[in-house]
Amino acid sequence: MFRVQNDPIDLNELVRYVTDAEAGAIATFIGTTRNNNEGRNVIALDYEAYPEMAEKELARIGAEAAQKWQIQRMAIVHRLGPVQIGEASVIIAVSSAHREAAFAASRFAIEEIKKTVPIWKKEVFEGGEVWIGTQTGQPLTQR
Amino acid sequence: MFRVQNDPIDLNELVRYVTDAEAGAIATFIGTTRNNNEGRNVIALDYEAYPEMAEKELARIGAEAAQKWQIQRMAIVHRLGPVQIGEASVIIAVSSAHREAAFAASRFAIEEIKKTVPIWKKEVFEGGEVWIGTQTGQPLTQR
Amino acid sequence: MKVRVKFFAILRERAGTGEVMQELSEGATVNELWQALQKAFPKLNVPGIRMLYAVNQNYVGANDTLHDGDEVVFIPPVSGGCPR
Amino acid sequence: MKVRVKFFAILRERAGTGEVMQELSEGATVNELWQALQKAFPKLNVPGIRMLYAVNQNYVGANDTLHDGDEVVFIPPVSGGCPR
Repeated sequence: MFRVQNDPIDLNELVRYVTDAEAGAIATFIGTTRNNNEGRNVIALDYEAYPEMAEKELARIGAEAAQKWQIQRMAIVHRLGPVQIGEASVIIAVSSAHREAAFAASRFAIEEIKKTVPIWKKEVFEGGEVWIGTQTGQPLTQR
Repeated sequence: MFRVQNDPIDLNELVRYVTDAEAGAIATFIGTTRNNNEGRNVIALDYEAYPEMAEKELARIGAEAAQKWQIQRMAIVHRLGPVQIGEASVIIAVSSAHREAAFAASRFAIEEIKKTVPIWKKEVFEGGEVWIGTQTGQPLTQR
Repeated sequence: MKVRVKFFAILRERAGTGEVMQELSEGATVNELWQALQKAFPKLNVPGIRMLYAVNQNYVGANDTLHDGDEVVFIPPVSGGCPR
Repeated sequence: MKVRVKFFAILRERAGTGEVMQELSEGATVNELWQALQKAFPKLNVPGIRMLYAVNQNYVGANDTLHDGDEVVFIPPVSGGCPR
């Protein structure tokens, strides 16, 4: 299950998906909108994707994780559009027979997502907004 | 939230508990009953605790994690009694501003649980049952 | 030949559109397409930006040649996942 | 003096009871209690078992002295959490 969507992500759906009789461990990672970033009061994060390629890259991460570690099942769902404080922008769930693999694969997945998956986030903060990662000194887009 | 209980563990309850406006990351770990162990076909795991001390030790693990890493909130709930294949015996949830701390603390917690928390598990398998950790050559208790 | 260019995030905002068809001479590279687009959309030039390139949803190099009907996306630094 | 001993898991099964009150002489240690219990419950002796000791829900050493009213638990290898 490798998907981007506008609806809130359902943690239970992912955990059910990776639940497996052969698994002794499930690791999940939930990325959430934090109310502050680099000294700014954050109001929300707004995610945009190149959706077809984003899902393809998420699946590629899953395939690579399955090659590196003995995992049973994996799911990654990323949310698009505005994500309010405390809400989930991404959830990763991995099951494995032994816990080592689930931990390693979920860690690997979030690091990879931040490197190669064509998803961008605009931070909406008190006083402006900025596309994260493209700052060059000053925020590029002021309200 | 550091608790042992006979009822099934509600993942959502733990995640809600650790959700925090200051957190950008939540890591969870779910230990589940696997259908096999060391070549045996497992039917269920049956957990027993010294409950007052188990909860005290779980809280101690939480306090130690909070000293080691910058975490926001932590919850550990361990189930007692029979836990069927695919069901959760323990769930750990940790939130933190930055993901590093949540990953490290959840990993630390499961390793510590296996070392110091007075909870024992009897494996019920096809052909017998055995208290895990006390095997000395042969399973000690045959049905 | 013609390629389809999609813009996302900061590039979409700066181009003022999410998609454009661009006429190119045979054998043009990704980099040549980018030069052409910068003439058509001067605001696309974000100083100091590190960019990746995708053709038909696969990452490619700046000097790869394009073909008629390709879907090309210029990918500014990605930032999905969670806060730092 | 008297101490309360609780048995769990394999020791509960082997003792055939979850709890027992044990009379001890003043200044007796955890280890001396264990010797006394093994006389009362011969099946408690699990060959090769590594044991920890808790008094009033804190881990203690085998040579710590006990006091009247203490709650003592002999802790066989713990195995909570998840499968290996």
